[in-house]
Amino acid sequence: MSLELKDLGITDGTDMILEGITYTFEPGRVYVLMGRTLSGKTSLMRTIAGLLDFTDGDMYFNGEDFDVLPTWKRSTSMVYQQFINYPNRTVLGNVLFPLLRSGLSKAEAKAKALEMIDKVGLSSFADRKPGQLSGGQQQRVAIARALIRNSNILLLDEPLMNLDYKLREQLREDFRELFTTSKDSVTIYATTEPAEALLVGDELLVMHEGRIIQSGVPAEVFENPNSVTVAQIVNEPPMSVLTAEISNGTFSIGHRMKSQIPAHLVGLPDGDYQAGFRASELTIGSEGDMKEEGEVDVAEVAGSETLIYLNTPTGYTIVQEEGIHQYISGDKLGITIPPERAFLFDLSGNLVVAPGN
Amino acid sequence: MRDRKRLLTRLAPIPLVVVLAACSSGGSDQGAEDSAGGGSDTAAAEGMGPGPAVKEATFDQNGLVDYTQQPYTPEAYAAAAKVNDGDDDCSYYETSKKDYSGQSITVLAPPPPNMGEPMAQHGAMFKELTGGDVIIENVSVGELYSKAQTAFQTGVSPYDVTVNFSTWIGDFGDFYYAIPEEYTSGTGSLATMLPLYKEIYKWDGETKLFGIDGDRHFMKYRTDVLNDPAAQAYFKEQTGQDLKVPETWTEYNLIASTLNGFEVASQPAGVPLAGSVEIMKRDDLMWSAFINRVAPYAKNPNVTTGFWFDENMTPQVNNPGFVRGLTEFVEATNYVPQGGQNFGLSDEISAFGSGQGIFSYTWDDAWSQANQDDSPIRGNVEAAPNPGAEEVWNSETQQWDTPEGGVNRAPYIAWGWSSAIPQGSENKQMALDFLCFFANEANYQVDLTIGRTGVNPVREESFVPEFWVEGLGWLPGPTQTWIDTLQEYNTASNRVFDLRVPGNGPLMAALADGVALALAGQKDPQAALDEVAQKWEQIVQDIGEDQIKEAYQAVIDLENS
Amino acid sequence: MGINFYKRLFLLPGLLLLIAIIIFPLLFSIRVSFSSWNVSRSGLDFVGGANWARMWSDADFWGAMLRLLNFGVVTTSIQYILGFMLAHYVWQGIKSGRLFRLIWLVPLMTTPSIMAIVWRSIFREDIGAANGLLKSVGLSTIGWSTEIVPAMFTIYVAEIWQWTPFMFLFLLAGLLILPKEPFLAAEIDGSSPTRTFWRITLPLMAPISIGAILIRLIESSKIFDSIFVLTSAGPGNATETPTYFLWKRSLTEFQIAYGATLALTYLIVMIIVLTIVAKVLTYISRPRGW
Amino acid sequence: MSRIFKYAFVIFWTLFVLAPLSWALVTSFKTPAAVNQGATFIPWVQFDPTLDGWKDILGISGYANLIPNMINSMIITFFASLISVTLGGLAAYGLSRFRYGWKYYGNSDIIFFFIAQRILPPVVLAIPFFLLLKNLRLLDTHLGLILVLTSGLMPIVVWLMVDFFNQIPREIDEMAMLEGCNPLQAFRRAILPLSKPGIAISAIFAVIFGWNDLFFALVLTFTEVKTLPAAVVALNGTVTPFWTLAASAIFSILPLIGFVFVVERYLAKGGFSGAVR
Repeated sequence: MSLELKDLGITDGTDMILEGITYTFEPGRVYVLMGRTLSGKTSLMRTIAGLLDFTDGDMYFNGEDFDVLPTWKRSTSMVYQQFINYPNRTVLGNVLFPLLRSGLSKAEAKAKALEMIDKVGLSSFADRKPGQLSGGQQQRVAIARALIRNSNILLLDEPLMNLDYKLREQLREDFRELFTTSKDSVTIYATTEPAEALLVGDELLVMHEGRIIQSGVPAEVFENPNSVTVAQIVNEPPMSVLTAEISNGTFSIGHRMKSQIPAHLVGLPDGDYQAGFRASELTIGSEGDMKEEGEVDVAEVAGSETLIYLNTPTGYTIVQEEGIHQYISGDKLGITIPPERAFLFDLSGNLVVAPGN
Repeated sequence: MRDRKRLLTRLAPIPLVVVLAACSSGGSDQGAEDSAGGGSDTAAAEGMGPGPAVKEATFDQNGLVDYTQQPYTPEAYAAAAKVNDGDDDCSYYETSKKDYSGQSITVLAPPPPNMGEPMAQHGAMFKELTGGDVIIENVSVGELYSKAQTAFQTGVSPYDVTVNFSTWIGDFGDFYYAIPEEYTSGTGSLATMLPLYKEIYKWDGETKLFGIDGDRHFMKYRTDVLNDPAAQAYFKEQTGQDLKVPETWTEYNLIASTLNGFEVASQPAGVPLAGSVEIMKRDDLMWSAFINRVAPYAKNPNVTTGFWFDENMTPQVNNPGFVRGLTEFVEATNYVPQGGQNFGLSDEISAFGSGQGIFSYTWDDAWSQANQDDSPIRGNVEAAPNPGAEEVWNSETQQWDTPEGGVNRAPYIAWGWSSAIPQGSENKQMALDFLCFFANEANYQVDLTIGRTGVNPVREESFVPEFWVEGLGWLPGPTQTWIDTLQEYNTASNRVFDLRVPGNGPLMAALADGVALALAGQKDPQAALDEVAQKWEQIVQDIGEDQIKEAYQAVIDLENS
Repeated sequence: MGINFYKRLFLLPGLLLLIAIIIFPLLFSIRVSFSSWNVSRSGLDFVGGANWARMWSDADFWGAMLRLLNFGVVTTSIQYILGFMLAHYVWQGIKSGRLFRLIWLVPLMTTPSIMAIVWRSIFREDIGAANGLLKSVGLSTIGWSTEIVPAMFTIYVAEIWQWTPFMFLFLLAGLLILPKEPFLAAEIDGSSPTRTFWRITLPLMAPISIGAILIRLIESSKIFDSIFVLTSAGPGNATETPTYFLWKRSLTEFQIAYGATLALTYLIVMIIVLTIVAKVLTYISRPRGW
Repeated sequence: MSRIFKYAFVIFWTLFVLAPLSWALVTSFKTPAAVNQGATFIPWVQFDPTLDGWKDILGISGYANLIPNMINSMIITFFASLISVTLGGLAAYGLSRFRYGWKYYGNSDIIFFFIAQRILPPVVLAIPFFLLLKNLRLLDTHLGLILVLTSGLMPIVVWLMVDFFNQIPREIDEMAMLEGCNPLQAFRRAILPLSKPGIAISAIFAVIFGWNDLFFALVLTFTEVKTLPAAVVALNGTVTPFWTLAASAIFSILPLIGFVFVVERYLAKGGFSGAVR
């Protein structure tokens, strides 16, 4: 029951929307698509769902040409980032809708729907219309509708995107459990959140400009992004990428800060590189060998952390600081760069060495 | 660039369709294929229908015709006098011997009361007598022409009888079936029709119209105003002349302008008195009113080459006679009732009928309205021939002539209601029998007495006052003036007729357009009429000069008769 | 049966039925415009572009076309503004809204040609209601149909009375399906009603407004009944519009060929004008950073 | 302040709307003489009301009976509107959701093609339609008039409904298709229930425009299927009977008021909230 894409591509005039997608999705696993907005995640999902025609390549499901099947015969379910439900039907009516063509008797269908509503925690809202529910509840309805049919393919397009932080955390937890009910399905989950990818994904596919640029086990990809682009995508906030140089046994950043070559970089040839640092690994304060003075551009609080965006002489730098702090634009701050945590990329952006755990 | 593309794509279907149209043009002559036309000789034998079966008469010979007992009796007929059935071929008695059961004819007619009412009344009675159905399609007066013409032009013949204006004969003559001679002679119901009208109802030498009405335009004037001592004194004071029935349009204008707004005691309450009530609304028969205004200036008894065109088919509409008439017509806008510059025929009738004016000068309708029982000016209106002119243009010598006797009279024998049987009718015999019944002696008499039927005197026996005074209860004095007027028209020698040629519609529309521009002050009369003349030349060219010239010769013959 | 089948299933029945009905009249009009069919000559001969040449130099026709600038544009604009106001009021909610809504739709339900006669009975200067009212309050009367400005005014009144409800309903339809969220957001921001109207309602209504304006431009350019009955294109030819002109040429004078030529010209001109108008309106109402 | 203006305007407009109708109503109870003797407004006080105008059109006085014409109008309007709203609605949905076209000729051009059918005034289409129906032997039949009217009504429906469908989130029909509905079922089960306001307004327009079509009815029918407006206009003779026509004007809107009253309840606010946030 695998879904096989071979060199799939979509061209619209001169625009490449998808290009050279070759991948095989196996049932029972959750595939996470990561990529920036417009990287092709949604297009790929819509193509799989039959809502978008592809122009190149092939798509097979279970060995058979999938392209000949119209959307409504593909047994595909989809959850959108907007909360799409039938506004004129009740929660129960919404969840029943996909069962109407399943051949189940009315009573059976209703029992099944109520069970699913219970599972997404909406049993007391079965008679309400979507307009009377909160955003999170609406999305639960949408998820219930997607799950109830036991489709061969389950597509979730950033389902948590428009929810607030708390709900997101909560639903995220629920997902693992909910997805286990669909063992026979190929589940594809698009997100921009690394945390989500790590939590729900069995496989991670990183997309950029219509291509899959890296795939693998999420933790693996996270630790070893094969390029600056991937590193930027899978880290939230993105990595700070600074110019680096190895010469004569010294490792320098921005041609200014110098330190000894850290252990994981020993043995590399001299030359210019790029060094990437996760925001969580940069710290505020001036300690150690590599320190930098920067001017705060923006600072924002996310949960129990503070994100600080700084302009430094070396480049734009993002620092994540534990706790809640208040900075205003223009504040001067010292930051400390830990050279032993540098992801080293060559000048064309390919990974040379990752720091490892 | 993109915009231009958009525009082109939107227009794209058009060239495509042009190509398709060009391809299809080869053999397709959709409209003309079965449109009738020309040779009435062959058509005469066709489409007569099965004709009547013979049955026992159900109506007594010379029996009493009681309109209140007929199957359809609107109010007007309920009040009508009972008359004896006549001796003509289509009397109630004769008609009741015809059995048309199972057959039907369709009549195109204007709505009641004008023509529509007698059609309905006599149609219902015809059915009772013969068993044949007379189905009437009423359309508004404004639609009559296009409704009939659409059918004729496209070769469809839904009608067995069409009621129409006799002036349309130029356009319709060829589409009509020729009425057999037996109806216009001997004991036929049209036998006593005045010769003048017999001629009008002919086209190309054949009687094409079943004449049920005879019309002319004549002047109606308010005696209560003209005889009012205060008005007379005021008029004398203002003009130095005596107030009398106007002989010329100049006098008419002088009286109308001087007494415009004058208050006379007999004036209906709350109704202001204007000088003259005229038809001035552009597309509402105004051209017909206008003809009266120019006739005496432009119809010269010494000119035999035509009123509308000269022998070279040069339009005469912009000659000084016409311009003079138009100039005075334009002056008249100053003393018509409020809004009178936009009066159509309907407005003219109701406005004069309700006492809004001293004068009016077109059809009989306003006269009938003024003589109705509920008219506020009943008894205060008399009739006279339309005014004449103290000089008349001579298109041959290109100068003004002074007429003998000082006044040139040129009565306008205006078109009126008539009916005809289209060539395409499949049941001409029944149509003939119905029209003949419609116009039989009894019906004609009664219809005449009901003003709103639109049936006006056209037969010799109608021109005696007793008929009206006794039949209708009209007042003897005014009735006499009216009869005198009609008699004068019947015998006059210098008369103007409608331009009964193909293209009468466009020609008169062009005339009305020009006159309207002058009335509105957008052009001076000369310029407006010059433009009309130009358009006329174009129209004559489009329709075919020879065709028009040939038809026009018949009009000239009438004018000179 | 794939998506293409359904795609066609939606559009084609309507489109093909429409084409089937109009293809003949269109082909016929084009063909006949190259003939000399007139009142005395029915049939399809071929006279080349004679009618087209004549149309080109027909000053009366082009004069009538120019008058549309007046009748089409002015009446449509007024109807749009009034219709929008009424629709906006109903949408915001007024007391007895349903009753008003129903009453306001009544003019649309009247038959224009019959209503024109009622208007004539109102604006007839001697026995009409308008002058009657003026007189009863001691004002001087007005030459409703005999002076150019009042004559145009009466036509405007008749047209606005009849067709503003169309705008009202069309725009109300648009307002009713607007998303709620931008308005909630504006409310939260504390935006004033006027500001909300100009910055949210109006821009959101742009597509519907353009649709409504275009269709009303099309319809009001066909203005006929009120002119026919009220002024008969007068005074002079001051209120003669293309439809009136076409009607006279085609159906009273039966210049079938020339009438068809004028009609096609009118069609082409209108397509061009409407396309440009649509472009301009879209440009004016394009989303802008405020 | 704006509240005062608002209600002032609402009241002004309502009076403006009602004024000619009241005048028509008053006129319909006048005699010809009462009409011709100047403007009067108050029955019993200024003139003696009579029912003649109404008797004239209801077949009581034998002058005219508009009831059969009204039935004709109902039949024709019903079917022409039904076809227009059904096929027009489907076409509009298609145009809102799919891409059609050939080369540069795209959706917006097709939509424009629809509405372009309304550009030509009926006066110039009369003769061609007459010939068309003649060749189809449909002159003076209900079907003929229904077809011709449909060609004029469908464009309005398409024009209105495309905008309307564009406002319904596409995701709803996509979702229905994902859940096993083919596009037609998706339209019927998911979109149609949401479209009631749009359908109601289209139906109102179609019915009103169909009901009030005069010109085609005038030209394309003779005696069998005279519609109400054609029959009313045909009452206008040499002398315009203002009283009868005023009565007809009122009479002919009565069925429409009933129809609009019933249908108008579907015009509820806030169509799709809860569909998409």
